Amino acid sequence: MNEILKLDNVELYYDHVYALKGVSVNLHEGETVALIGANGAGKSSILRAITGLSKIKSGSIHYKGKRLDGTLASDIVGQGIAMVPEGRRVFPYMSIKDNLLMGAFTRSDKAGITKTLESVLERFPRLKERYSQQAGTLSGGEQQMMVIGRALMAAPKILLLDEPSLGIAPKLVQEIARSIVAISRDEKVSVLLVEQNSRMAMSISHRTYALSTGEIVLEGNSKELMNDKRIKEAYLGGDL
Amino acid sequence: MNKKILAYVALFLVFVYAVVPMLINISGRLDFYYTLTSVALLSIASAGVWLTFYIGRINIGQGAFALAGGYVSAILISQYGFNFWVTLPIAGLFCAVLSVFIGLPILRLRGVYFAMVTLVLTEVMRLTTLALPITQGAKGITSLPLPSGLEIFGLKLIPDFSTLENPKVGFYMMAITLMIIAYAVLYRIVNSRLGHLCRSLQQNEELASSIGVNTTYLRVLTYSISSFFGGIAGASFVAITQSIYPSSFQVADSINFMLNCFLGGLGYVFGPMLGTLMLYFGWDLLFTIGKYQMLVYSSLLIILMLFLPNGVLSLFDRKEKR
Amino acid sequence: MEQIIVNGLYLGAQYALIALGLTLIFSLMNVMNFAHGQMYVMGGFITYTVVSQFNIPFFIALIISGMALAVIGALIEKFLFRPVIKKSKRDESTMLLAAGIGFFLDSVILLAFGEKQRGVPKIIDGVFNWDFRIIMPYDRIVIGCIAIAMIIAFMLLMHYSKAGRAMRALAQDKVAATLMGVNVDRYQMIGFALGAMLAGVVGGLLVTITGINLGMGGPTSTKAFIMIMIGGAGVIPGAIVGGFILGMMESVGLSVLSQYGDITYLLIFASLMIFLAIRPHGLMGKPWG
Amino acid sequence: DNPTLKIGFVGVTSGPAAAWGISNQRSMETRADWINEIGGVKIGDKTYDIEIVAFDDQKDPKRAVAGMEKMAQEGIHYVVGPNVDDGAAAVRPVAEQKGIMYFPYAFPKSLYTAPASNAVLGMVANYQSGPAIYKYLMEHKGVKKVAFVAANESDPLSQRDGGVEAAKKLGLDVVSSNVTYQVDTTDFTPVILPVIKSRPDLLVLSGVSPANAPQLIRSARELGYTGLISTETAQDANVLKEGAGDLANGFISVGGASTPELASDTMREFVKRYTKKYGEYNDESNTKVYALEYIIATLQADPDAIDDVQDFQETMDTFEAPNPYMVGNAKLKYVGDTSFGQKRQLSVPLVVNVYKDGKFETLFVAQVD
Amino acid sequence: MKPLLEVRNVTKRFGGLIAVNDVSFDVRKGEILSVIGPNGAGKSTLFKLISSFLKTSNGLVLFRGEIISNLAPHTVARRGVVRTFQETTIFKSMTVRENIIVSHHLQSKASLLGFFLGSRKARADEKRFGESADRIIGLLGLENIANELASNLPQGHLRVLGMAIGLATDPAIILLDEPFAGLNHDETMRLVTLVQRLRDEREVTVLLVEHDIPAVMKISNRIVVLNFGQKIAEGTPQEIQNNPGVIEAYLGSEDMAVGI
Ligand SMILES: Nc1ncnc2c1ncn2[C@@H]1O[C@H](COP(=O)(O)OP(=O)(O)OP(=O)(O)O)[C@@H](O)[C@H]1O
Ligand SMILES: Nc1ncnc2c1ncn2[C@@H]1O[C@H](COP(=O)(O)OP(=O)(O)OP(=O)(O)O)[C@@H](O)[C@H]1O
Ligand SMILES: CC(C)C[C@H](N)C(=O)O
Ligand SMILES: [Mg+2]
Ligand SMILES: [Mg+2]
Repeated sequence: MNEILKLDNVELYYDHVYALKGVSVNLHEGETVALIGANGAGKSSILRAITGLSKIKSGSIHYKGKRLDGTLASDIVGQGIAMVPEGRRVFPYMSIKDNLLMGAFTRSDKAGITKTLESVLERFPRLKERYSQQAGTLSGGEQQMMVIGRALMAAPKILLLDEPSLGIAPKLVQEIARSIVAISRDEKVSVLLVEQNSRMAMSISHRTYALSTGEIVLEGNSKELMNDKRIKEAYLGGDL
Repeated sequence: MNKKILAYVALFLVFVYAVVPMLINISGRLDFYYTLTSVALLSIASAGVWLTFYIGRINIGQGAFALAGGYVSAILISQYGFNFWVTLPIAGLFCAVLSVFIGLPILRLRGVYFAMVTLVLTEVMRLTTLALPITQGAKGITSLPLPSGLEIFGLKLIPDFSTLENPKVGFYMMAITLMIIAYAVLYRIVNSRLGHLCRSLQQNEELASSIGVNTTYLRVLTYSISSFFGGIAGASFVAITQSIYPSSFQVADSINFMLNCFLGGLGYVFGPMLGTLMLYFGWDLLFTIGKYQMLVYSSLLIILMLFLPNGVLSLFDRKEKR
Repeated sequence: MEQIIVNGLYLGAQYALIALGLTLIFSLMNVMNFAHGQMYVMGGFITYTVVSQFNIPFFIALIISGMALAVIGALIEKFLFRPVIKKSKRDESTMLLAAGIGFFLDSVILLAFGEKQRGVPKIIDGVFNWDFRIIMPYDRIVIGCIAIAMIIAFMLLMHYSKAGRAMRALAQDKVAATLMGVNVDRYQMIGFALGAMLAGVVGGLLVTITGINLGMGGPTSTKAFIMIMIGGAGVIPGAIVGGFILGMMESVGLSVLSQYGDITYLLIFASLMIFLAIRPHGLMGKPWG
Repeated sequence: DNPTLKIGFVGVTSGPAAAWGISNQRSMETRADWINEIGGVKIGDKTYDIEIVAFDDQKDPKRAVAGMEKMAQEGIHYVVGPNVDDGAAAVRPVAEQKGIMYFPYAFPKSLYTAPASNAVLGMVANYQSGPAIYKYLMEHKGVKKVAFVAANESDPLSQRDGGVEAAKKLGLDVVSSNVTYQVDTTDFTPVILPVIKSRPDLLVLSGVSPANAPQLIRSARELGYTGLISTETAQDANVLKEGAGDLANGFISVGGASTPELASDTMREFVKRYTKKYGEYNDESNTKVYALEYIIATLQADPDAIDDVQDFQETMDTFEAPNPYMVGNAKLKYVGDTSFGQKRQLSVPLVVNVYKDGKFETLFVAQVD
Repeated sequence: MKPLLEVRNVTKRFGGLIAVNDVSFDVRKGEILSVIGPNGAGKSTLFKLISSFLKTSNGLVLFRGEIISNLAPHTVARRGVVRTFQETTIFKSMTVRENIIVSHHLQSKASLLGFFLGSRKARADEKRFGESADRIIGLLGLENIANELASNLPQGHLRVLGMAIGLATDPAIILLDEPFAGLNHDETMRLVTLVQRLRDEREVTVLLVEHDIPAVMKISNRIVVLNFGQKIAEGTPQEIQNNPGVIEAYLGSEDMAVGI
């Protein structure tokens, strides 16, 4: 498998808060990778660094072998990296349709956009039912589906998901997990998944990185790590 | 209060009561008495605006209360023969009470909505004074006497201003004293529990009410204190100009009061005082450059904003924090 | 009655156009642009100068003043508002900047165009008169129609063009918009320029009817603020509705209350305050004002 | 290298009413430059250059006081302005205390009536010109019904009240006097509509600003009003031309000595110099050029008054000099006995004009006493 | 024993939408009661109705036998019913300690004027609040960040701070809206223990909305389930977990093995 994204020794800080202290992560084509870790560990910061929302202080990020850090945030999605941000961030006063079309903002192939739109609506039929409804009035789960669809509209090579299960009812969490698996399989997209729901994240990913206070503390095959004692205790909870 | 603050206060008092008059006399710039008097009075009104900022409301309506206060004083003096010094607190109280009625409905508004309603309020007040018979409408109230003396139990507290050799000095002393009282009150408010509650209101009204703060009461209370300041400032100007018209305080004044707060800095109690000094005095000083006065004045304002968007007092921030 | 409605409509159309630019800027950058009225005045004077001094046809002058204001707007955004917004702790701080710019433009206008009221000749002569029930000069009809056409064009632009969609998205969530590939800085500049351009064009349009003078800036801003408050701050249809409502209110209010004279405006303003006390976010405002 | 004589101006030269103050300031500066160019002015046995010290009060009475203080600080005893009622009232205490004579363009009688002593009205008040105009129009045009409209601000409203009173006294039927407008109105049709409906023969625009006049005229005419329109304030012909075009024909207003049949060579020279200096003339300056002329002429008559306004006041009672701006043997002198009980007004010729195709023509001339 | 809080036939309509539909249940003193249900079921709305942030369209809420629905929110808080928010809400530009101190408002004995003048009572109050704040900080383990600005805190700490603010009001019953959202398992369990301790040590009754089912099952004495605004079940965690209706509407199949 080809390496598509590579973070090397990335450091990042906000004002005076150190968020990432030398993080190295890589992602291969077609792979799903989970990032887990406590609150404030720096998971979101990794995604922000990749998408250029936060400038990194040192280290490098390479995408398809080319240097990515330093690129303007608004240019990154056009290169094939789409993100579903923390807290969903729908455009509340726009219709589902316009929200989805915003996802394809950097594309100009009309026919291609129409095709992607159709496939997204097919994947999430609920969105089709409420096509012209204002996004702000959707339920949390519907919004989550919509923003995933919105990210797909960019026809990305890499999909970055930040806590898609936050505040979502268990049943819907399962649905979303299924969608993620299906997307990575059907669209040949690499997925970087940040989750508090570590059990879900690890069960649908190939590899997992565990993060603690801005550093990677563990990494490995998800199946194997799920049985790792340390992971079990810290992130999964022994029993249930 | 710790020693350092006390020392600063003492220094300030000496400066405004003794050093400034001395400097004025030495330099012979007697016109500065009036300029500084204006600054002091306007900064009282601005202090009120600042207080409403402190509960998270942009107030562009202080001119309305200054006008109302001015008229209360003028009417009491001219039609009922009151002593000016008695009308001063009455004017403040009148505005405070008035602001309760106005504030109850409009303080529910936030952000630009509150700002705009208060902007309209200034105009409403002007039109009201223009329409009411008691304010004598368009004719205004003119030829008011200078403030007479004030005695309590035979103790002469304030001399009759018409007997003063230079009433301007008297007005300066009055304005400075009022300003010091106003800012002392403001400082106390901000640094007491009331201030903490105001800040809680500014940051999150819903949360404030969920911890049991009566937000409506607190908002109205602060607004009426703010309006009290406005009324006092308005009434004081009446004493100086010995006249009042519906246009004595207008929208432009309300906007200036707000700008004073911004310029000094919304995060600093003494911000509005400094802001007023700079904006008002600045204009006066620039008068010598004639028709380019406005151009230079506004350019300076813009440049100041570019470098110190959080107010002039933010200049001293860095030193204090890490 | 017909006359009153037609007056209200005409007035509303011109108001709505003024408010549109203001609300666009507000929604994109959360800036209460106190200098909007001055931009409007600037547009009027530019049109006047181009028409009267250089004898260039009115419609070309209109385009020139629109372009000029767009450039001025873009520069103001880039070199003044952008750095200040980045550095300031509270959104409202831009109000002082906006006011400063307003003063600055005022003084530039005074120095460049003088203190006098200016006007350009009527573009069309004659008065439409339907049996004295509706009297409307033709030039007003034309200007009113142009205004309405521009409002419609603007709405279409915002709704169906990519740039329009980007600006709407930007207004709702800047981070999300960035993630969609919208260059926030560039589109805020475009938005500001567009808002300024609208102000400039209205100024140019009205110089044929009401003329222009340097004092109109401040009051125009204030009025525009009132309109976007009625409709709901930062909501584009709200600005249009607000404009028409204020136009109607003035027209109806002035007719119905004319015998009460001095207090007509007092009542208009007071009812505005009451309206807002009842509807704290205007007619269609979002609670994010 | 003459010593300079400083004359002050405190008025509004920015904002909506800037036109009023600017026409004052510019006429003063034009005249001062002219005097200096020809070697100054001889007062007593000294020859002075004139320097104009101008202060923009932004139409704010509080600022006006500051301006007056500045003038006192500069040692100035003669100040032109302020332009509005509230400013003129607010500066009174300073002026009287600091010994400054000031020449407001505001009409409240209390400013000029004793015990007020230091203000001198710089133009003809509407309660003086109004009756003359109405009377003339009654007699010559058969006017019977009159309507008033005014901006909802102090000055215009006071003038309207004065006008209404005068009209009633003359036996005119006042059919509408309640309609007011905000100065920032952009469309006057709704304002004018109810006024027109009352079918007056004469529509008086009380205290109208030069900016609003053309729009009001235009709206009235476009609504089909065919009667007369007049005002008692000075206007600018070019502004009327641009703003209302032919619709302004027949509009009656008050001016200084603007019309060709009255203007002297000095006036023509003044207009030429003004135009050269500022690119464009303003007809309001016809009235406003007088204040400086009066100050200088009075000082010439009594050189001691240069730093003693007491002397000035005494001289005012008897002062008389030829009027350089008007043909014939018009005189500069102080009037106001009838209106104020003391001579506290400049005798400016009351020239009633009619606007016609971009120019003013004289309708009639009168004098105030 | 009389219930502490009674929700009686409460209904809330937003225009045509019925967000809460005729819901009734009791909360007993000293228990932890969870309200669960799909997104948009009306849980948060219900909390707002109880804390009087919204007015009911129908029905009553009683606390200690007295009606508290449709009063002013601060009055309800004064009676001892305090709510934290779904979105973490804190006073952003105050430090953690200031946040907690200011939230002692209800316990103050001095008047605002007293505080302004610095009366003895007021000074006593200040002292008491400071001590109490320190106790709460100790209880919740916030010592290290007590002087941090709240806006600099990560999510997890914000949640705890939110709870500390609630505690500072010394409530009889505290309403927690998704207190565990965005926390990982470890942190969740720490908070679970904390909430249980609060109940035991401070005798605070807890009403909780949460989607983290393991946590809910662990912490709750009883559970109420809402769906489309209506109560569809009520019972012990055991009963709820096996209720087919609840599984169908909310829990879904436990099977997460979607395969990779
Ligand atoms: N804008 C910001 N300003 C200052 N500090 C920040 C900012 N954003 C994040 N931080 C800090 O950076 C650190 C890492 O934050 P990050 O959001 O990456 O954590 P996370 O692992 O995503 O946590 P969570 O699970 O809460 O989302 C935290 O300590 C946080 O407080
Ligand atoms: N102010 C409001 N106006 C209109 N509808 C509203 C309002 N507040 C809530 N709703 C609607 O009421 C319903 C219930 O909302 P509520 O927030 O109570 O759900 P919830 O159970 O807390 O969901 P979640 O688990 O996603 O937080 C939703 O359909 C919501 O859209
Ligand atoms: C009476 C006023 C309308 C005159 C005006 N103040 C002027 O300066 O000309
Ligand atoms: Mg995160
Ligand atoms: Mg909820």
